[in-house]
Amino acid sequence: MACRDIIVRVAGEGGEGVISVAGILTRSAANAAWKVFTFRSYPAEIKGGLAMMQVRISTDAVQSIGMEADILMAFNQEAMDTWGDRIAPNGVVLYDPKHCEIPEGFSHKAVPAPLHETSMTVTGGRLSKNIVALAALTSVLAIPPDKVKELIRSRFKRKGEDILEKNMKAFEAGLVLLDGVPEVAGYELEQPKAEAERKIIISGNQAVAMGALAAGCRYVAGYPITPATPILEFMMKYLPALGGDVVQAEDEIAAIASVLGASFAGKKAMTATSGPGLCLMSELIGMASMSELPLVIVDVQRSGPGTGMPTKTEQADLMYALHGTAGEAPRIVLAPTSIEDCFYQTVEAFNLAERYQMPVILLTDQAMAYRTQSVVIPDMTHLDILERDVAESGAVAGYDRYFDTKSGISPMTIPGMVDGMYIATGLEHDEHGAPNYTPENRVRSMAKRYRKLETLSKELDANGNGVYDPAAAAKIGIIGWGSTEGPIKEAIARAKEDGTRVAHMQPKVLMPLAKEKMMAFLKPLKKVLVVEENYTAQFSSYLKSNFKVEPIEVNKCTGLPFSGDEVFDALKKHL
Amino acid sequence: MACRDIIVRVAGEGGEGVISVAGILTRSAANAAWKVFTFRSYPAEIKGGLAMMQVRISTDAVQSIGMEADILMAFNQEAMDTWGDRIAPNGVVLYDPKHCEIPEGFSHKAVPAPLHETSMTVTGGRLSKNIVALAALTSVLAIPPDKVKELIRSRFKRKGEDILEKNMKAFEAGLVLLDGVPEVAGYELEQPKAEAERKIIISGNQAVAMGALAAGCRYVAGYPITPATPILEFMMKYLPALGGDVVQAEDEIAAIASVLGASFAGKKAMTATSGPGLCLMSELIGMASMSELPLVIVDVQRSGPGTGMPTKTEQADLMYALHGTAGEAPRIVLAPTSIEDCFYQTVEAFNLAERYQMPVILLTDQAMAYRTQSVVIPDMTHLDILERDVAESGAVAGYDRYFDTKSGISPMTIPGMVDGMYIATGLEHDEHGAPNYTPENRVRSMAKRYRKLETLSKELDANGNGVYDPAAAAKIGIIGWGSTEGPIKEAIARAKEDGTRVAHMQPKVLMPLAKEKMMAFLKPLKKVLVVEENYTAQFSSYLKSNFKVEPIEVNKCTGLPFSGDEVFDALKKHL
Amino acid sequence: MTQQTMLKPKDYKSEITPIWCPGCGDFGDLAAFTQAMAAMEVDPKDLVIVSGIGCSGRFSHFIKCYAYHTAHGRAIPTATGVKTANPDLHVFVVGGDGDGLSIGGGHLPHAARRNPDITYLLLDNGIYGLTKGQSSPTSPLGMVTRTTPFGMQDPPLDPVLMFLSYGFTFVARAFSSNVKQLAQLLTEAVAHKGFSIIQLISPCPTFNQVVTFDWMKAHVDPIPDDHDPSDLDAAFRLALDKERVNTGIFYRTEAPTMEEKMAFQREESAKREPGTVDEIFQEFLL
Amino acid sequence: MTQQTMLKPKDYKSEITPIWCPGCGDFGDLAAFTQAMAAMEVDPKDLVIVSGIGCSGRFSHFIKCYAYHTAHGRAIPTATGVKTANPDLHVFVVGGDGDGLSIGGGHLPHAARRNPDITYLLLDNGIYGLTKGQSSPTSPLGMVTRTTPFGMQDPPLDPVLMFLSYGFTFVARAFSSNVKQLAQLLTEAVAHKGFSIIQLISPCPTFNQVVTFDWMKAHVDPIPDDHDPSDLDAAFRLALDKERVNTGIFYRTEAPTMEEKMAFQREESAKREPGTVDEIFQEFLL
Ligand SMILES: Cc1ncc(C[n+]2csc(CCOP(=O)(O)OP(=O)(O)O)c2C)c(N)n1
Ligand SMILES: Cc1ncc(C[n+]2csc(CCOP(=O)(O)OP(=O)(O)O)c2C)c(N)n1
Ligand code: SF4
Ligand code: SF4
Ligand SMILES: [Mg+2]
Ligand SMILES: [Mg+2]
Repeated sequence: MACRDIIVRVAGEGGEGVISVAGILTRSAANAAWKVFTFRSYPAEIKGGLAMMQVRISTDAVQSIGMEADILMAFNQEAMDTWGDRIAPNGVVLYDPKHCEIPEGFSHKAVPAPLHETSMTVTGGRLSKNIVALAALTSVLAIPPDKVKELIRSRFKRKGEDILEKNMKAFEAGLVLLDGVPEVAGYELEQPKAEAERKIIISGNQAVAMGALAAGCRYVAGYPITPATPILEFMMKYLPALGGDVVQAEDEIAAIASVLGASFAGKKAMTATSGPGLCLMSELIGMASMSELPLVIVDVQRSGPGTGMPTKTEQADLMYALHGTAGEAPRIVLAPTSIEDCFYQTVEAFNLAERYQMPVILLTDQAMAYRTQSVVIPDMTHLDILERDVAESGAVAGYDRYFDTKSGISPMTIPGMVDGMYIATGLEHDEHGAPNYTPENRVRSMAKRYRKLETLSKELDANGNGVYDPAAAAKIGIIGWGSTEGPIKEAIARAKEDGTRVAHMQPKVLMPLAKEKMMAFLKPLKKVLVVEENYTAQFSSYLKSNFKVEPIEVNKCTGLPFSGDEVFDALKKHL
Repeated sequence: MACRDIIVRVAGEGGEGVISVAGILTRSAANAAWKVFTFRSYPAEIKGGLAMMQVRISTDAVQSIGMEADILMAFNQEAMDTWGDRIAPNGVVLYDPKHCEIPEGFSHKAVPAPLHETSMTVTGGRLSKNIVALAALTSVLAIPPDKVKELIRSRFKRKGEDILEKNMKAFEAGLVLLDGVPEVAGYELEQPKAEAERKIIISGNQAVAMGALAAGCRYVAGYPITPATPILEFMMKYLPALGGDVVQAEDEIAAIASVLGASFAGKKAMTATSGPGLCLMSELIGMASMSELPLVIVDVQRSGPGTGMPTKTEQADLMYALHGTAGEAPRIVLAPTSIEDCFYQTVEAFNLAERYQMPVILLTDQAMAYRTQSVVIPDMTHLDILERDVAESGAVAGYDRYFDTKSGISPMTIPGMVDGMYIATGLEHDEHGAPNYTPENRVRSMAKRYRKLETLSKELDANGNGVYDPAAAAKIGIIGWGSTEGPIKEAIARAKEDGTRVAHMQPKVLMPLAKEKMMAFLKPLKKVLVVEENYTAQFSSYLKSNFKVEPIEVNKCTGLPFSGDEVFDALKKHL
Repeated sequence: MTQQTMLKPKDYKSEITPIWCPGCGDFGDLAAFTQAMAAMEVDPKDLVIVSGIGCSGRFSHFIKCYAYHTAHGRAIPTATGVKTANPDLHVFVVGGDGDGLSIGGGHLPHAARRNPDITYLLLDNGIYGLTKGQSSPTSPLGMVTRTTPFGMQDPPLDPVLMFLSYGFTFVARAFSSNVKQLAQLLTEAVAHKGFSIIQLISPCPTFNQVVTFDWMKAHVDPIPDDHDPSDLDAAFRLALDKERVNTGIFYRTEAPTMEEKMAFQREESAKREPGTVDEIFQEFLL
Repeated sequence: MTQQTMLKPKDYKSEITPIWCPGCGDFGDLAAFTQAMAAMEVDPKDLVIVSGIGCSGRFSHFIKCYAYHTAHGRAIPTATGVKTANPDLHVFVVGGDGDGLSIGGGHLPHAARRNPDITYLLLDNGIYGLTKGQSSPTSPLGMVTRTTPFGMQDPPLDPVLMFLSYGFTFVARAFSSNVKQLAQLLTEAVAHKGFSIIQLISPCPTFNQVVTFDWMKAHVDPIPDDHDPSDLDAAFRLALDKERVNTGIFYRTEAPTMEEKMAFQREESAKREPGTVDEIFQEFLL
């Protein structure tokens, strides 16, 4: 019987090509219409050290990292020692006997795969051993070899005919390496249905960057920081060709300052960072909110606090996103829930920033930012792109920038417009922008700025952005935010198979909340689980301060994302 | 009949000496055992502009700013126009007819007080008109003139005999200026009981600085920022003589960094700032929490967000104090409730920082920081001062800095100790301090660091620091934090006069909470009001996320502190 | 210039009255600025002044322009964003010695490297004015301030020397009382293609009793006529000679502006990378 | 020195294995550092190394000492606090070019003014190593990095020139491959009373293919013997002459250290102000 869902881990010394093996495997499988979901683990060393990349390949939709590996390809002893005990009951270890021994009493199937030796024999060098491994996996999984060869060819063609040929030989040898070995039988993947839509394979970071470009972002400034750097690098490459500009700033303060300057001057502008950088942006988030400038900040969350674990994931910046600046500064907080959603919520972030003239913080996380997945190509012609509400030039004589309105939103001007001059200041100010500290002006201004959030909250009640699924009047529900959507959905699907309906809420706008919608969701439920990747149950406590609810808190703070199984196990206890 | 409680406002051009008038009045009254409570309003101009200082003088204890003035001394028209409509029903305006006219139909008593003219006549110049005003007030209030003269003498003696003599003449003339005017009768203050304790008159900022010195703080770094600058200035003057060091840093990041360096090297160290500066400290708060270094940060809250209203008060940094750094970083948050308490909570801040090895944020506010009040001299011999729990030198071979304990607290070493070497890092680390990103270490470390807060929370349940007064099983209660204690107590006292008991909770440790104690307080109450000087009801929402409670939210965000009357009015609606 | 009639200096004043103390040096700077704007016929609609926090930071409020009054120390990166977003604007930065050399000092070397076409007026009064008299990085040795009760212990920074070492393309010093020289200098600074930076000594009669107008008048001198502003070595020599307080242009050179470098990158990117988002998607096709 | 036996260079190595790439220039710095420590018989218990974030920032982990591995760019102010709190400690700062010249660059001029007795090793590889190859403020013009796909557009900063303009009292440059010269320079830096700052060029073979070991070897030269390090003008001239990469001491002078200035303030304060908290209360008596 063929498999419908398999987890493959490839581990070895960084630089030996383990990441390419898994990368090419992912791409080939996705090419042949399988669903894929990747995950990487980073070595402590700058170069070298133990690297691991995992691919989950499935005939059906796949939404989480999964738990234990069905197949571990271990290039060396460290790989075996570190990952050898995280194998599924029915799993198998393929190991290179040249660099790796199987410990006595090892409780899983283990099959020697002489990668080194094969590479030496076929190509005269050891450099192709990763291609041998790739081929071995290709045959074990029954992925069409042609798809794989195509990718190898395109990857190596720049390196010259000689190298390409050697690798093709290595591949052929690898394909038959494990022929007839009984332990590797049964891992053939069932063919998925062919897909109509054309897909791209991208990471969460790339999806965010593409979303920004699609939304019309034309200025980006940032300072390198793991795991947000790829967004800056992507922009450096692609944005100038679209007529935009990208600046590597001297630090995160300069980055956000210049983004605000560009926004003031009329550009849609963004910065991307992670925890330590977000901290440094804190003061200017207040400035932006006070002076009502559109601003998009992407926070790719990593494990904190402090420098923390830069290459590990976490959902622990929520409270900081909600409250992170001194005083009371309205802002919008969005949390995309999947790689595809990273694209769409980034577009939404720009729309909301321009519309509500305040900072929009987009919370992604390391795991979602770095893994890749295949995604249907967004249809640019059907994308809603909002432009800034600009006061009409000419009609603006006596213009008041902060004119108080019912929605709280005041039309802006941009430098260069006749008679649109005003002061953008972080001081409390009157409708024109001039400093004013009277109690009356203060109360009016605070109310005006916060009224914008009320306006948006009402809109969200009408067209809530997110999942609010009562599951046919289920009595138990799961609430999550951000990238936990996948594992939660998997857990709910498993419960359904077992005959239990579970409601699901995964709001994508975390500030403001769609209060009515959420109230309606919570009301019929006897029990709710709030699932998050942090220690202090931040979203749960945020919910408690907003609704009468006593959630069962399900938390993980290991630096790794939830798998569907983990969420299901937590759920099971309360069914 | 003599008065027991009077509010006097003195207003005029900054630089004309209006602040001295009110200052000397305050000091003289306090000297003669009256209770005093001051408040200042700052002009927008750097120099000059409308200045106002208010003194509330009372025969009994006085705890809040009060509402309307019983006496307004207006030096000029702007003073009249700005403050003329905030007069108590029975109040009187004294105005200098040279610079001020009373508008037609003005509904209060108004008495001309020819300050300018008198000064010119008696001294030949206008510079002494403030002394004339001071004298007039002295006689109207029936404050013993000798107390006042003493202070005038000590203030002017440095300026030379001539000037001193002129001012003494002006004073004598002012004493009789309003003799026999019927409108100013009835404002004589009733004599208070003489006091046994010796008192000092200090501001909240001075109380904090003195508390730090008393606690053994020997390193201070800061960057000037209104309204926290006076703490730095105080330290610059006094700390070096006590063998400590003070650094004006290049910015707030450098300030907190150097404070952490000093703490690492074994000194009790502190920085003081306000909103914008606190924002800049955010990253290193995480570093401190992660590397478990003792740290005291004073945040003198001002109106935000952004630059906001630097000279106005607010209690809106609570959420930022609780959550202000990316990731999850345990910290302690304290909120002193009065000027006297500023002293004691600062001592407590150092004790807790040293004991729990984490950042302690002390939240005061502009109003409390700048007003002055008379305070019983702290008894240094009865002060509990905690010293750092230092691992014993010699016994520390194989020392693990982050050794996991039941309380979460690990004994520290300090540089210079033999065999106590370790790494203080912002990276996640093992017990020695070496970077370690394994899930097991991560979970253990997070739990260890947070366990310290649980330890403290239990201690607080036992000896709760703050007010937890059930008021003989009252059914309604008021909850406040920080400087609202005074007005809340006044309101509760008024309710008591009217025959209603009102419970009162004013915790001084806001993170962690004394959970059991608070639960016990909340349980019998049918209604609770949460009173705070902010827009979004931060403490209320914090309570909601911790307890099943639905507070009635009483908020003020005008930039001015609550008066007892305002709190009482809010309370009345719910009695 | 879309305005029909020529604007006079006073037409550049906004409706907000300066909050500065009587006699503040900043008034001279304001006067020179409006004169220069009028002389160059700058259209207020195209004028952006980004200012930091301080007495000097209020400058932008008092001019008829698009004013951006940002956080303490962040005017330079803010202005960089403004200029990049719209190179047609006239962008100025105004701020104090604390704003520019203390909290904001880290941004200077990077402004020099990028060289956007911006003019920066660093209003140096050797003190923190707005916060009422603490020491600044240019407070003279020994000066007693609210934070140096025993006299300033650390030597002051030398802004011009620092600017030269950063590689700024236009470096000057001026004195607020010499309004005419300053107005002239401003027109040259604006005419300069690239970042022009001016240490503009503007005494604070309220809090600085050491570097006063009188002291300045006794020590100030124009840069000698024979100084060649294109000679970097000479500029350094002049800056190192601290006998007198020289005013004028120390150094001026040509280098690619940020706007030019951005345009170059757009061209390069356009040569190699897709020109639409749809085409970018194609690059990531399975 | 409380240790009974003399320590060898290797005795200064901690138990943590460097995570650096094979061939990283930082290894040379580590070797020279341990040699200098052994030569000066520094007791590890009195040794504090404060480091920032970067490959170079891990330096402190690999030495037997009290290590303080702070946030990115904040090593200098942290070390200032350490030294002030306990002047008896040997305090070093180690960090990268990004750490020290980009995000942390604003702290440098103020360290120069204060002049604490600290030695700063700025490990300059012209790249952001730890984040895997973005441009840094010392990346050469034209260099392609992950954030400069079209080549670096902005000219690099000249650290030595900047250090001189800030008024540092000991300014040097060195090259990681010349371990012997470096160890010697380190002993001189430590012997110097005041802040000693060293631009320590330490190539990154992984991400910087422009300023490589080979390039350095072809361009590096010791400072000519006839250079007088007490002559500031000469130091500037030497720094401005960019034909060769000179290594050695550019400038060295005497000035009061932060610790001395602090001691002076304690004395002055003690003369005028109360010496106990109780006495301070008395000053505020009614
Ligand atoms: C982050 C932050 N820290 C501190 C302050 C307080 N502050 C306002 S202005 C200023 C310094 C003013 O000095 P300077 O820049 O020289 O300007 P001047 O007032 O002398 O013109 C300071 C420290 C602030 N607004 N923000
Ligand atoms: C506030 C903050 N921003 C960004 C980062 C990410 N970061 C880590 S190291 C580094 C730069 C490293 O370059 P450099 O200082 O030159 O050190 P090197 O690795 O080259 O030795 C950056 C940007 C961070 N840790 N903290
Ligand atoms: S304090 Fe000084 S700088 Fe500020 S306005 Fe007054 S004179 Fe000018
Ligand atoms: S990346 Fe470069 S600097 Fe970092 S360890 Fe490797 S070689 Fe050294
Ligand atoms: Mg100044
Ligand atoms: Mg580097």
